[in-house]
Parts: sequence; structure tokens; C-alpha cells
Amino acid sequence: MPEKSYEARLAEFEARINRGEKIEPGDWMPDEYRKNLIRMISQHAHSEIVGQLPEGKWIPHAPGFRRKLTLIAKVQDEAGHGQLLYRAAETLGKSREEMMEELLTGKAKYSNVFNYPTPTWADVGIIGWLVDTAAVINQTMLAQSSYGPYARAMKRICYEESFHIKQGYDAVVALAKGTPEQRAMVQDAINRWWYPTLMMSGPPDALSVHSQLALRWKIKTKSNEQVRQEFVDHIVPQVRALGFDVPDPDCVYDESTSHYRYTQPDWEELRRVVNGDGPCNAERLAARRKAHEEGRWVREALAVKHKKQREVAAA
Amino acid sequence: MSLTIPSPIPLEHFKRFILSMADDELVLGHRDSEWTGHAPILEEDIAFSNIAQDEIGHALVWYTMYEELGGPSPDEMGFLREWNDFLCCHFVTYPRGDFAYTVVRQYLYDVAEQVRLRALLSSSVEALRSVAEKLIREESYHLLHSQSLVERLGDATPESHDRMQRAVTEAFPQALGIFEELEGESSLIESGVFVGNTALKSDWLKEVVPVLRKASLHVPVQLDAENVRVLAAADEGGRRGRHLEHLKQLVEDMQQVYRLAPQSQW
Amino acid sequence: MNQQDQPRAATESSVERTAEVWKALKEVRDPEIPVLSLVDLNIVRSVEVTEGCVKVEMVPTFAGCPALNIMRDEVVSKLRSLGFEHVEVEFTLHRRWSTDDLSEEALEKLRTFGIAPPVHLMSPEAGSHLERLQRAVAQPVLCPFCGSTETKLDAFFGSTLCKQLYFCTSCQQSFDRFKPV
Amino acid sequence: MDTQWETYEVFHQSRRGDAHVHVGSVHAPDPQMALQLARDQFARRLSCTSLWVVRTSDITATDYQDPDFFAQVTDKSYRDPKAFDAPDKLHSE
Repeated sequence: MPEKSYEARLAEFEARINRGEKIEPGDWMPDEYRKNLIRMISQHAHSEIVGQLPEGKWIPHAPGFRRKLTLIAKVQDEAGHGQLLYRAAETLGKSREEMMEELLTGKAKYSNVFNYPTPTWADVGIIGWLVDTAAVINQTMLAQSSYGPYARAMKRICYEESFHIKQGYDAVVALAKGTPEQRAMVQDAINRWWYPTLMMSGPPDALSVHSQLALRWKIKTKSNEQVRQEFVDHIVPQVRALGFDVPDPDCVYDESTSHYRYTQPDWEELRRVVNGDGPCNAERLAARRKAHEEGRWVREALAVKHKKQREVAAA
Repeated sequence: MSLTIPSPIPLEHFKRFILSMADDELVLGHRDSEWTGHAPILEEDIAFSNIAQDEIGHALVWYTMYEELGGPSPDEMGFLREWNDFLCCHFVTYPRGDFAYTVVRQYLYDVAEQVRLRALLSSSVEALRSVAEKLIREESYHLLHSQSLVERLGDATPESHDRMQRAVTEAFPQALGIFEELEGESSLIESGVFVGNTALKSDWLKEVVPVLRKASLHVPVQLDAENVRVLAAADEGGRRGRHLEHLKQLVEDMQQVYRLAPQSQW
Repeated sequence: MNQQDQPRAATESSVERTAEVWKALKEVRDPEIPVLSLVDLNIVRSVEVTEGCVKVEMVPTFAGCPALNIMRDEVVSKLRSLGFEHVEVEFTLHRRWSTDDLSEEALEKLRTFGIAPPVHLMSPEAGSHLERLQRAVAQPVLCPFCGSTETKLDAFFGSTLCKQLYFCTSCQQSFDRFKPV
Repeated sequence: MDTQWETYEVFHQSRRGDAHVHVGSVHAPDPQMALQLARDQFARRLSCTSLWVVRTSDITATDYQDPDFFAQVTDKSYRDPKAFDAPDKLHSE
């Protein structure tokens, strides 16, 4: 059979995507598609791993058996999601070690939201409720992604994340029913997390370099703006129903559009935080590096042992 | 809910026995959870988070039984009790150390728990039998995991061997403290609640010594004929509520938020 | 939500009322394994119906299962919608829960969902639980996506207490396997 | 039920000689386990002399939607003790 031209392959590839077929690991794909996916999936994986830290800080202090168990389970899920996503990225030809290296040297990016501090217990509830709601809206969209392994990983992650939302909400409701101090703790956390959460879905598409290609190849199926609007419409009534305020006086329901209006976050802040200059970037990476360095001997030993066992088996 | 135990069993001693198991599980589970987000590889991060939940879940089972015997609720026991009222052994209270110490501690503890639960499968108290039947199923996973880590890290590289050996030297005498005699233990043995700590320790030694040795790790014991003679002093005191500062710090951390509003929901 | 179901409770027999409760509980999905209901998973063990009140006893799969409060909430709201004013959920922590008791149908549902079902632990030659578990863990696991046996254990402990993580080298897909317990 | 576990209806007797009364049901793999569950769950609080468990699927019941089933062909009021105006005590005070 004669070699097909790049154009012919690309046309076939795009036709498959437009028919709603999934692209699988062994299939032909344009380099740009592969690169875009590796970038997105590895960023997502890094976000899960770094995302363990802000909440993980509260594991030793979680109040009561149920909260303690739930929080450990949740932070564990994040490690599990990281593991799953690194696996999905590996199917595209990049090793976990390479990706880890990029994270630890500050070369790779990850979600802005994990670079903010978690000074009170209420932050745990708010992350589960607000941040994970925003994450699920994004991930539900990604579960439609054209790349099979990513879409399937997302489907599973979505189930687990919706469980996180319930737990986060449950923790917030407990505080909402509690003492005035407990309620104040929640409001303070909402105030601090509101804008960082809005930023999570990414800059307006006009400012996003990667968005257009990702949309064209159905790596993602909705724009950043659509995802953000969906989040706002979903969460604002919930926040108000519990008697808390959204820290944005201009956040009102617009009858003409059937959407809530909201004040745009500071996009310059997002750029800074994503590029390494947020309130906790240094602290987060230092914690990851420490774990990585201190665990080096374990990884080496396991690799050596694995090799020895294989030699024995082969002999 | 209430639980009654057959009358010849001294209730107070029985309750202390339950509590000593509950406190061991909670404190070790707390220590294990300190690896969540910080383990050497993702798979171990997940593993220790999982083990932590299991151990804390087991603590909850024992505290629930304690409540059914007329004690306070599990949350009150874990989150409002004074640190010197805990009855855990010193072993579980030590800081997590490096990963080698964590692995060795987990392995030594897993075998002890396995041996203990196996013995409880034939306890005279039905409630203990049924708890043991449930927990042993979960616990067996821990043992398979920690034992395979001991076997792999014990002699893989010079560094891993050094670290594991240091961990065994440190942890072995501490682990012997798991089997510190309980108050009123003889009455618990007589009434068939369990076989007693001396018997458990001997079963434990028979299992851990060969595994550690096979992993090229030196253990301070002497084998004469069928008997294992221990050449180290056990680190005891915990079962009588005599604790080290590590536990004080741990309990303070654990209760920090709960105590902000002890009457409130969290 | 809380509306009383008029004279129904008085006119029907308690056996029928109880059957209604079981039917409703079959619709409450496990929060972490949404293809199976709490009844499929043998989590619900008993139902007690007295005038306007219902009490449900549940046995968690794993003692440390973090999903218990969510299960409780879902059971309560489901049974309130049947007209029960007071719903009590009791977790019995000490009772044995084993994957050996799952029905063929439940196993099939897991497989369809992409979770490899647990193997049976009990075997004629029995032995201690640990020995049976060792044998079970050593058995090959079929990929629920492509059916290949070219799979490997990726993580001895999975994302939830009840699962382990595998990777299929044939179709390059990560998948969960329900832990045999 | 489509699992191999089935529900069993539980009937409880609180004193010898009393009727067994339906108190609830349990989900179990076999009748022996059902009895154990029933004991733990229903005999724990109530005093109990005997328990029955019956596979739910083995119960055949009449239909509430079919009142005709109980339509009386002939007047049987004479069989109902309330039909007789007999005083509880023959000699009051």
C-alpha cells in the first residue's frame, strides 16, 4: 500500500473525530494533537498531585472520625487521579519521570488554585464544594474528549469528584449550622476562594493560545467562558441558599440572558500564579521536591530489586 | 445499643483491653496518614492513605464496642480525651521517621495485629469473634503489602539495607511493647477472652524473625531449639498510660479543631 | 419532601410496606460504585417498619469506608419520599462483609462498568484467610475492557478502600479490580 | 430479588403462647444467617422467646385492590363476638 500523505491522514483523522469516534493510543495522530494532549493531561496530573497539599495539611487536625476518614480518602483520590492521568499521558509516549522532572523544576504548569493558602478548617469544605464543583464541570466536558484513554480516565475521575463535592458540601453545612465563629469561618473561606475558583477554568478564550486547537480536535468540547458561566450559574444559588454571600456585589441574575453576571477576576493575577509567582507556589514545590528527594532511595531500591527478580526469573 | 459480656469476665479489664486495641489503631492510622501527599512514589502514597483509613476504621469499630459497653462516643474518645488516658503502646506513637522506619513499623505491627485477630477468632466473647472475622479480611492486605516491602527493601541496595537495618534495630524493642501485660490480663485469659500477650508475643516472634532474617536484616534474638530468646528490653509503659511527649503532640494536633467547639457539629 | 403518605401505612400490611422499602433501597446507588445498589452490595441487612417509622441496618464493606454519611443521607431522603416521617439508619460495624457473597449479576454489572470483579476467596482447600488471599492475589486478572490477561497490578491499594489498580498492557487502559475480601 | 441473597420476613414472639408478629425483614444468603441477623436486630431490644423467618417470596398474600375477595356471601355476624351484647362483668361493683 502506498504511504498516505500527511494531508490525507489528517483529513481521515479529523473525519473520525467529527463522527464522534475515539482516538486510541496506537492510532495515527498529528504531532500537535499529541503535544496538546500531553500538555493538558500532564498539567492535570500535576494539579492532582500538588492539590494533595493544601487539604492534606488538615488531615492531622480533621475534627471527628468521619471527617478524618473522608479527608484522607479525598486526598488519596487525588494521588489516585494523578496516577491514572500520568498513565494516560504515558500512552502518548512521555514517561512519568520526565513529567515529574518538569513539575519539580518548575517547568510544567498546574492549576492556579492550589497555590493559595488554607489557613482554616473551613478551607477543606470550601475546596470540596466550590473548587471541586468547578473541576467537575470542566472534567465532565473532558469526559467527552476525543482521546479514548483521557475520556475514560475522566469518566472515572468525575464519579469520584462528585463524591468529593458531596463531602465538601456536607462539611460546609455542618459549619453553617454551628456557632457564629464556625459560620464566619465559612464566609471568610468563600471570600478568599471565589476569584481563584473563577480563574480555574482558564483565561477568556480570546487570551488563550491553546484553546482553539483543543476545541477543533475535540480534546475539549466547551470554551473556558462556557465552563466558567456554568459554574457560576450552578454555585451562586447554592451559596446564597446556605445564607452566605458571594463576594461580588455585581453578581446578579440577568433575566435577559438567563445567566448570572459576575465580575471578571484579575487575569494578571492568574498569569502570575500559573507562572510560579503565587502566594504558595514555592512552598508547594518545595514540599514535592522534599518528598521526591527523600524517596529517591526507595525508588532506586525497588527498581534494583525488580531487575534482580527478573534476572532470576529469566535464568 | 448495648452489649453485655458473659458475667465471669471482669468488665473494667475487658474495657481496657478493647481500648488498648482502639488506641493502637487510631494512633498508628494517624501516623500512616502523615504520608498522604508525601510518599516516595504515588503508589505508596495511595497505599499508606488506604492503610491509614483501614486502621482508623478499625479503631472506630473498637471504640463503638467500647461505647456499647457503656463508654462515651467514639468521637469523644478520640477527640476530647486527655492524652495520658490513652492506652496505646509507645511503639505506635513515635514520629513517622523515614520510609524505612514506617515500613518496618507497619510490618511488625501488621503481624502483631494478624496474630491478635487470629487469636480472637476463638474468643469466648461472640462480639470479639465477629469483629475479628471482619477485620482480619482487611488486615491481611496490609500484611501482604508491608511484608513485600520488607522483602524488597531489605537487601536491594546498600543504602536501602542500611536504612532498613537501622529501622529494625530501633523498632524491634519498641514493637515488643505491643505485648505489654494488661491490667487484669490473667482474668481475661482465664475467662477465655484471649490467650494473653505472652502467647501472642511468641506467635509474633515465630513469624517476624524468619522474614526479617531472610531479608538480610539482623534481629536481636537468639534461637535455641524451638525457642526464640529476645535480647532486647521491651519499650513499655503505654498500656498503663505512661506516655512520651510524642503522643502529647499527636493528640494535641488531632484534637485542635474539634476542641474549638466541642459541643458543636463539625 | 416530608409529606405523610395518607392512610396507606394503615391500610397496607407491614410485609408489603417492608417490600416497598427494599424496592426503594434497590434504587439507592453506592456512591463509589454507581452501577450497584446498596442492596446488590449486601450493605443493607435488615429493615424494620413501624407506624411512620423505618429503621435500616447497614453493614459497611470496609470498616473505614468514608462514604457512610453520604449513604446514610441518601437512604434517609429516599425513604422520606416514601412517606416515612422518621428514618433511622444504623451501621453495624462488626459484621462480616465479603465479596464472596456478591451475586453473579452484581459481578457482571461491575465488569460492564469497567471494574474487574473480585475472585472467590473461599476454596475447598481453604486455609487461613491470609493464605487464601495470597492465592487469590496471584491469579491473573482479565481486563474488563478488552478481556486480555496481559494485565499487571499497578498499585496494591487502589483509589478507594475496596479496589486495587491494574493496567492492561494490551489496550493500555488502567482499570480497577474489586479487592477480594 | 435478583441477587442470590434474598429477603426474609421476620416474625417475633415475645412470650410463650403469644402469636408471632411481623416485625421487619432481613437480607441474607440463607435461612440460618437470616435467623442470626434477625436475632441481632430484632431480639436485642424486645424480649423474645421465638423467631421465625420466612422467605419473602414464599408469602402469598391477598390483594388490597380486591375487596371482593372478602365479600361475605351470607351474614356471618353471629360468628363475631362483638355481635353479642354481653357485658364484660356480670356483677358490676
